[in-house]
Amino acid sequence: MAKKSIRAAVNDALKLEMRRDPTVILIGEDVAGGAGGSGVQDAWGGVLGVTKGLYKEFGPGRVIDTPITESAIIGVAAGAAVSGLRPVAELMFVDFMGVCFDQIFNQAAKFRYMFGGKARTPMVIRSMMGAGFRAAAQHSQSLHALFTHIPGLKVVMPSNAYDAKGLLIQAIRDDDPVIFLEHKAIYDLEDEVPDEAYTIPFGEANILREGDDVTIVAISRMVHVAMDAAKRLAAAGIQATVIDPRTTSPLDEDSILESVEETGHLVVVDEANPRCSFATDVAALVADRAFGALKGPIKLVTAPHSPVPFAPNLEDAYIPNAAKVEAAVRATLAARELATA
Amino acid sequence: MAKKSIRAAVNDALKLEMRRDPTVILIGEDVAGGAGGSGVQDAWGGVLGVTKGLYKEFGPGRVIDTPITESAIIGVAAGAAVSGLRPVAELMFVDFMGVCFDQIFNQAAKFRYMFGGKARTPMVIRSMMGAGFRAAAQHSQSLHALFTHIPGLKVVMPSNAYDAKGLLIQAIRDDDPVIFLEHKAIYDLEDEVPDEAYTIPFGEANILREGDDVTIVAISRMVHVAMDAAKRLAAAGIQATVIDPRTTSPLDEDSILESVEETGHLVVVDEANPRCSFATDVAALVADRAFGALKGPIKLVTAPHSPVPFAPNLEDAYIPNAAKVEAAVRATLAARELATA
Amino acid sequence: MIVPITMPRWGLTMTEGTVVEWHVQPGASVGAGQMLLDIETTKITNTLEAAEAGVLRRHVAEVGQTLPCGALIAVMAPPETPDAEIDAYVGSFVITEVADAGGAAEVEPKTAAVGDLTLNYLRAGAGAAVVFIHGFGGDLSGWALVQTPLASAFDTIALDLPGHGKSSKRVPHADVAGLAGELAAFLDAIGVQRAHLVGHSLGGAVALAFALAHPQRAASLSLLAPAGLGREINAGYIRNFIRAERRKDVEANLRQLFCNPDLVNRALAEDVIRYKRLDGVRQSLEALEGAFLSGEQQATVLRERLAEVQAPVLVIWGREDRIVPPAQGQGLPANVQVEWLERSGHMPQVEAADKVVALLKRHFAKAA
Amino acid sequence: MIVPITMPRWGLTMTEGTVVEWHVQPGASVGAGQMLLDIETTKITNTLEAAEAGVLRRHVAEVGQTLPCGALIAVMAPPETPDAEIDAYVGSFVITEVADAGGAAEVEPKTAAVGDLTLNYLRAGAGAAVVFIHGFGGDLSGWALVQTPLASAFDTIALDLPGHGKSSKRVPHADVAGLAGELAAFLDAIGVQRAHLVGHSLGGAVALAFALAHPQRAASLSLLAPAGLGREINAGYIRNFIRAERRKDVEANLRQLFCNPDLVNRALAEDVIRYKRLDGVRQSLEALEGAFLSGEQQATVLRERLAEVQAPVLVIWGREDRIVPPAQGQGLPANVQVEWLERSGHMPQVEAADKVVALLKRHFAKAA
Repeated sequence: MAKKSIRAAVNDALKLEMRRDPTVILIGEDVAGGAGGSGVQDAWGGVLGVTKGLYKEFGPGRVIDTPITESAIIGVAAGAAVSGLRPVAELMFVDFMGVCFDQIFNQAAKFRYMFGGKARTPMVIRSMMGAGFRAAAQHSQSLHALFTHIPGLKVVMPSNAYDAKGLLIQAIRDDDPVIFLEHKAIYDLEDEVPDEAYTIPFGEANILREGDDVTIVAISRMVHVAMDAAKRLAAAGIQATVIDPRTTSPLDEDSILESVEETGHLVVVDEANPRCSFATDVAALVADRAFGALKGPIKLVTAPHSPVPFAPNLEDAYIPNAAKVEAAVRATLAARELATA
Repeated sequence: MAKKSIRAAVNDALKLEMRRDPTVILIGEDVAGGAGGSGVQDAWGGVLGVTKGLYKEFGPGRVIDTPITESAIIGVAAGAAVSGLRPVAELMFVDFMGVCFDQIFNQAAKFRYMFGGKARTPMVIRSMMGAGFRAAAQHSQSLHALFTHIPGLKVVMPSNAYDAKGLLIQAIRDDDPVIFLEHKAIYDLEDEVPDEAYTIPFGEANILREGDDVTIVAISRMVHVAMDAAKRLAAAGIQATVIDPRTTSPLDEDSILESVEETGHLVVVDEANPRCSFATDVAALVADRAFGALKGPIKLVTAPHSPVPFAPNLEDAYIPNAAKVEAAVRATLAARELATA
Repeated sequence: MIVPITMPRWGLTMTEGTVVEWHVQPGASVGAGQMLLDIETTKITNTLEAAEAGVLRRHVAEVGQTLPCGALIAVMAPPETPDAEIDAYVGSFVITEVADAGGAAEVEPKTAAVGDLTLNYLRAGAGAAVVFIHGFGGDLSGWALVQTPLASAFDTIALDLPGHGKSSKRVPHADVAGLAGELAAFLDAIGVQRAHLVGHSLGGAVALAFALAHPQRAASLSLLAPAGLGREINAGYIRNFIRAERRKDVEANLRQLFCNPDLVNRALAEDVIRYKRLDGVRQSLEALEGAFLSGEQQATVLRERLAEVQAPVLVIWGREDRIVPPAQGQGLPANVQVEWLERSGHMPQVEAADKVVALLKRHFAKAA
Repeated sequence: MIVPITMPRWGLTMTEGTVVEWHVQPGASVGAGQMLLDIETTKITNTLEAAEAGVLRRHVAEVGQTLPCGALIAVMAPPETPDAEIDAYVGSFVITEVADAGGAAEVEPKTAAVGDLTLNYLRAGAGAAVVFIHGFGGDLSGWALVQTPLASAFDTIALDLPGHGKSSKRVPHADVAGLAGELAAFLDAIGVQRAHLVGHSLGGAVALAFALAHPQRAASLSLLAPAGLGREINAGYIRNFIRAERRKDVEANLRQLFCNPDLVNRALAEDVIRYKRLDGVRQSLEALEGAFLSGEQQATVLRERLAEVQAPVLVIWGREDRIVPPAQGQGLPANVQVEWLERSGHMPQVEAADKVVALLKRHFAKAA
């Protein structure tokens, strides 16, 4: 078993599934790149080289490079999916989903329901998300809340290479539209990744560490921020449980609720804007169904309600960091100390 | 002062502002209808006749009827807004925003921020929302959570005719993009509405009734459901405060927090799907900042996580009703009784 | 003691109301200010609040019933009062407030063109003319409890000053003299030459200025908690009235008007808020503020000229007035009759309407 | 009493580890199973948990330090133990576990083509051949604590059975006889004619079947908590192993394997979960389940044929085995030597590795 980056793990998953199942095809801008050819056919292989090499192995019939037309990409993918293929569409930056959101939420997400269960739409939309890349307000967003809000979509946000591979294979085999969001700032993070194909079921959280004092729920890149905070806190004798739900829809509610039942405190870390967000979603879940166990306020650590700044120093201040998570944990724990004092 | 329907109040607001300010223009599909002419120019005046008569008074230069092309409507409106006009765009059904969401959230919402405060985007996007009209999954959605999530947008959801007029005039005069959502099932609700122009500030909740036992927060059509529930509960000696935030962004956090500080119980009623929703947003607010006052779980009464059904009986079961709100109130109050027993 | 709850009269044009919903069930204790029931009139559905604390013993009117103003709709009494006693009370109850007010049931407000302003007014009854001039931020509806009974014997006229009520929301002449000039033009426009003038607060100063400017047109002068008789005033009330936006702040400010702050209900506050939201109101109120206040004091004091007034002058002042100090009613010239009202604040026409009506009738009779 | 915490050996190829992070500070009380520190090896970063409760008194290894397996990294002792005593203990500590294991540091797993399957195996040391056959759901790494010391004197070979570890995730012949046939083909493929066979659980039944089928190839037979000696078995463990998906369920199931359930840490459970997610594993395990179980019992019982085995037979059984009943180790034929282990469950090669090593050495010597 070798260490692989998230980028390599995603590539690996695509390659293995394309080998295993001839109905799996790729559609996207620049996905044919990195084939070692010359000229326009040898661009990167996706903006950050994730699909590099696939065109060479699977050819133009299965790796479909498109013009800049996200609405066509998603429309084609949705049509291919209901016609028996398993398309994996790449939507370069999730910020661009605004031009093809109709195809996603009004068409693909609703086919199964509107056709009385008789239509299957096995498509995956891969896209890059997140800030930290100095890419300004229109190329840095974290829009998972929008997809999570819409019934009929599954939303996957891997935080590490092992999960990325297993979740993407699961996504490709899933019969519903899956939004697969790769955080552009952690593509190089490495992990032990089996060479074989494997699947990680949706709706099953990864519990990275267990502690009795507070439950920290975090997704995507924020998992690492949460772990950093947990380490700082451990040095001060505060033991945190860190939960990575891996998929925001479906959500592993039980793992979160069971943990808060034990710790009595919840902090949610989410890189997205705060309003109607995944952070509020988890908070509301717990404020209803684990209310009796809560010993302090539920604290959310999110971006502010503003676009992602372009200025590097502002962008750094915008993204949640370990110090903010640590402060949030201490704030909710303070409520308990006050109550005991 | 006469009673006016929400439909008439919206028409009144448009008319008064167009008379007052020559930079106010309308753009949308079928908005020129209802002029009393013949043929294609005399369609309804919007699907439900809201803009009826405006074409006759203000002419084709200010009431711009467009083909079926939502992306052009919103693109034109955004461009007009940054060029000095105050466009009011009509997006027939909010379900259609999927084809023009880029113009809304990636362009209009971000102009002011990205141009360092030097650009103003005074545009209003009016749209119909909500279920109950037997219009199936693609014409019945409540998508306010998506807009509320995006910084740079203001989101307005009037529940009655008085508010509709004052909020729409405020929206037209506002220098930022405003999403103005009219619930199609309550257009005929009447209210005392002054003939003069008036404005209702954004971020100021309407407190419809005050009671000590529970706080019910509801928006748009759900305000009436909440009031029905409050009346049932009052008959059983349970006094509810009912709060209509009127705008979900900005949100009148203080009114909600102050009420929960007094009642200790919160129920949120929202017709939208439950995940990452306005309901969870309010719950998270309270679970953080009024935690110390909470005496029972925060209960959310929402649609299920599924598309809006077409079958009338299923659609009726889908929409939150007073019985469900009453049950939610009793559920959170039961926690207190358990604690006292 | 048995306390009747009767159908209220919410303004001159109201003759009856329909019970929409009971908020309190028989046997329940209610606090002062608690919502008792919702009543629908031809104009609006409103909530009747309890004037005082006690136990609600009986619903006399059921939901859906329409009853005339003054009719018994519920009974409050201590728990120990026997049911039989309540039965007897209900059986023998007689409406004491007569719903008829000079054909007021048909009365609707009218408008008069005054220069380029449109002024709204409500005119009812026949006889000698009586003109009511409200104060800062008020409107003609504030006189309802006084105008209604007087309309049976007088030609009563209550107007909305410029910038107020349903009149034009512009105040071209915002000082006291300017407003008195608008009043004269208004009376010209509706063909009233001479009238008994009843002014409240700022309206009192306007009435006084009018009487000084047009001695022959004032049959009598009645000043309720009037401005213009001294420098001191609660300037904070005026500034808060203009600038408070949240209902709780508006309510807190309005409570200063009354000796019994429970009289400020949500409907009153909501009315004030809705008024303030109208286009032009903010500018109108600020214009009035600018002309009326000089720093924290009144800009116009006419006290020294009170003796010049030839018509009989009545001043009515609540001892608990927290807006204009009642002390300004002391030491007035001999031609002024001063009446003090106990347990009344700045709004005697609301808090002590019956007494004000009686005082006005006696005063008008003296002037006749 | 002073309890040393030493650098663990997590498998044959581990020789040293680096302290990544301390989770517990000196002076803190720790519970059994609590996370003490994270250690990074060439392969993986893992967490060392406390084997028993106590007070952590001293960090001997600081973060970033790399130490050989067996080196002292921390000291636990009661609060009353003087610091001087701990100083002395640290100063005189000697590594007792020798890190060398027949050049194991360089050993990497290899694969052998067996029919159309690829079987993974780890081979270390030189001498007489010893073959380790794991049980249902296990893999070669389960033998690490036994294979490592034996590799200094034997040609040790641990394989992953079909469907397990890193071998092909297909099990064409899922019954005991079929697996014994795959074992024979595997030994042919790697050129081993005759070996000491060490089988655990299902692997014990496979070893026994192999020895019966190929008497000349079995130098000796060592069966640890073997299947195949009776009908009874904890079928629920097998079914849960296949179907439990959440880590807490997997952990609860795995705890049945050990006398000391604290040996089941998150890393072990995570390894099992990751294994089960691999393509083909579910089907492989279900095939094995189908062939191995008949209702709630074992399908294949070779007890009656044990006496036929010509090589020396050793049976090792933990008295606390909750998977295969230790009672099945009683009343065996005279050619079988049975050793009982106290405070050991179904995994003596982990829970009592030292004793198992000693027993195996003695047994191999006897067979030689």
